[in-house]
Amino acid sequence: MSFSIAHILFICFGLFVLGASGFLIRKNAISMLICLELMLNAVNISLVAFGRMHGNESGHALYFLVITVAACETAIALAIILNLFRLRRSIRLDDATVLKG
Amino acid sequence: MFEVLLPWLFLLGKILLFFGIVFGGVAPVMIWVERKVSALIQDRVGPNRVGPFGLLQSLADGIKLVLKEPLEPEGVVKPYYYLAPILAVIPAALSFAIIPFGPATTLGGLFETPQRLQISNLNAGVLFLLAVSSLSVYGVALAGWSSNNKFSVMGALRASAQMISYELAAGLAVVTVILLSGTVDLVSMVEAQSSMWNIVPGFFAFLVFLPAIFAETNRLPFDLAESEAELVVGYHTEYSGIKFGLFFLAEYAIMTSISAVCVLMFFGGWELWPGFSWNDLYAALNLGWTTEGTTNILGTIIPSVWFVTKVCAFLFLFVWVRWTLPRFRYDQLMSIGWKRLLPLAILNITITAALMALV
Amino acid sequence: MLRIIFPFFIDRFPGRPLFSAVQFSQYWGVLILALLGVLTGVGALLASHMVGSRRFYPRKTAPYECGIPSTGADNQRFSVKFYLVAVSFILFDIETIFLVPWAQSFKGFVANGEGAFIFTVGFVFLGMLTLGLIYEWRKGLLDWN
Amino acid sequence: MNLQEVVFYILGALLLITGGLVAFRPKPIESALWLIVNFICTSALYVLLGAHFVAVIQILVYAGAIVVLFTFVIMLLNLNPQELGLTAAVPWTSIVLISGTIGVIFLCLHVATPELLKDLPALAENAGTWGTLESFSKVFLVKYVWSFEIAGVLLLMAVLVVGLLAHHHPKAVTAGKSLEKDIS
Repeated sequence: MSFSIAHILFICFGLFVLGASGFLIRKNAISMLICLELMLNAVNISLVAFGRMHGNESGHALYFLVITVAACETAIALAIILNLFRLRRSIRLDDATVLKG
Repeated sequence: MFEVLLPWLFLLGKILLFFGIVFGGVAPVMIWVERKVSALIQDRVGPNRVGPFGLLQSLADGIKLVLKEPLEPEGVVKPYYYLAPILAVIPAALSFAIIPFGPATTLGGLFETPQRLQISNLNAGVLFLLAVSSLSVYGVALAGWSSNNKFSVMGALRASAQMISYELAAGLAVVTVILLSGTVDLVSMVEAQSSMWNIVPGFFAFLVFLPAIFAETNRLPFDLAESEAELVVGYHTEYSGIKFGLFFLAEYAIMTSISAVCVLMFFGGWELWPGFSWNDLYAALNLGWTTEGTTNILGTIIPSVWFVTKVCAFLFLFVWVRWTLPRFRYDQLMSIGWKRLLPLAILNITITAALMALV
Repeated sequence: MLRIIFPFFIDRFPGRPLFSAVQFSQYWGVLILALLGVLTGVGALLASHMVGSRRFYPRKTAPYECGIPSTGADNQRFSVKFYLVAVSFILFDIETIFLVPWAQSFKGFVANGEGAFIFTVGFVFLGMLTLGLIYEWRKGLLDWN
Repeated sequence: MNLQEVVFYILGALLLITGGLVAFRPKPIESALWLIVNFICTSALYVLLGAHFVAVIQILVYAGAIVVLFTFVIMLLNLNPQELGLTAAVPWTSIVLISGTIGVIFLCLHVATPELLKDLPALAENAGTWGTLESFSKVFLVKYVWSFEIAGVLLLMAVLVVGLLAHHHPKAVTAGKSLEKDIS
């Protein structure tokens, strides 16, 4: 093996920043969620890589928790987006500025 | 030099064998068998013009599909329209990666240690097949979505909803088999079945798995996605010529690999009979062979042929069911998946685990 | 030279069984199969584009609806039921994946005399899965009428 | 430079390129498809790290389930371009964010201890079980058994919330006119 944890963390940083910037500049809610998945994925890579560095399985356990959270978050967020679409006929978050069902 | 290249040649040989047999052999022959059997069941003659018994019919069909004009209906979303059939073929090709088609062999003493007749021995084993088959949803979904035809979109949504629903039941059935054999590796599963095939302790898992694989391959009685009467032909209405042929090929290839996995998980793979292995038979006949094929390579080939025979029996079951059972209604289909198979699978896992923990 | 191109194979050869333990070399098969799949798809499409005749006219390329002129708008929106199926699939799929390590290690725990522990762990988890299913059933999320 | 390094750098580049495409392609369906490619590259990176089990789970859960849900919703809503809400003409925020972070990373690498730049420990020949299902399940079901159960609770909660949200507006179950009714 001839790459270090720093190499992998660099990729993770890159992916996380791409996801974060996509999340900030996007206007429609589905794209924002997709960018969120990208950020979670970046964190996952770093978890598994740290597990590899220390040679234990804790990274995998955390990875499993993260995918659970990611799935639940996606399911609920998309349900909210569908409800938003029914109310406003749009999924632009700019149109959802009023907190009123 | 030869020693270095040997593993590569072995790997390429296995891949070409599998890919050639399935894409170039099984799929065309299956199409012929399908038409002949349907003719038999419906008291017709079936294809009989091209070649003896119409055997070359599939070849003629294939040439015809390539020669057809590459029609591009108006208003399709172009890159995705062409991407969809390719996305359907890739999972079909990948699904062979983990399927062992015979006992570990030294190829007549060519290798020092027995090598698996499996393209890739992955740690995740049968989970890889589940992962790959879950990817085949994209081919279907994109085909319908990019087609600019409301029946296609409807068919694609139905097909993908059906595939993912039944994938769940199939996954839980696989968990039961993992529970029974304590491994996800298909070769170890076969070895664990030497005394008793999994079909006995895992009978209910098989009952869940069988409808699930029929539904996952979009075959009758679960072919709601292509029901001609209501949806024209569903997600590939706008696909003609070889683009349609690719979907067809992928369907048959997935059917083959899933039948193979079913044989490996429930029917002992290449094992001769529960409690009576090939090595026992060779010893009884005093041949001096082993399944490792060190003395005679036939010792490996015969079990492999036996495995292929079992798979063929399964493929025949697919065809038989298709031409015998009527189609379900869509609401029936979904309620079978979610309200019958899923609870049965969960109950089955609980009871199996309880029995294993107690006994 | 060969040592540079095929390092995965060479450092395992000979002496040790080549394809017994989990190794990186196993993934070459997956890669080659994927490439073959892509080649089949792209090759078939290209061949058909080169060989096939092309005489298109508007009637031929119109969306097909049993031969009658197409009716209604194309960009329909569909029942939310499909979304609910996909959501339920995700949640139960992850439960299935959590069950895989449990099922794989079950025999080992039973052999260690910890059968009751591992069964309880799985039973509680499966119980929650069943509760979710019962809730969806009672709410009518699984009905298609 | 050996093959592993070459594969690592190619994968890293692919990950960042596809990540960029996910973040900046205007249409959600394109983002979703590039996200699949990104996840497949991630899975390959896990293989390179030796995490064989996680590599397959990545495909099974992310590419095979979560992105399917995204594609479903995109197909269900079938949005026209006005509804999409495209990105701003010049994404100043992201340019500042990306360049700033890259600067910080290089600063960190500059001051980092050589500890960080050490090669990852090789997976020993006899103890080379790290990342396999067998070694993972042993640890997971003993040391992390509570996280196993908590994940179950989490999923149950998600089912409940989705059920509540789905029935929030009983009258407007279908978005737009449903084709299902016309057919059946």
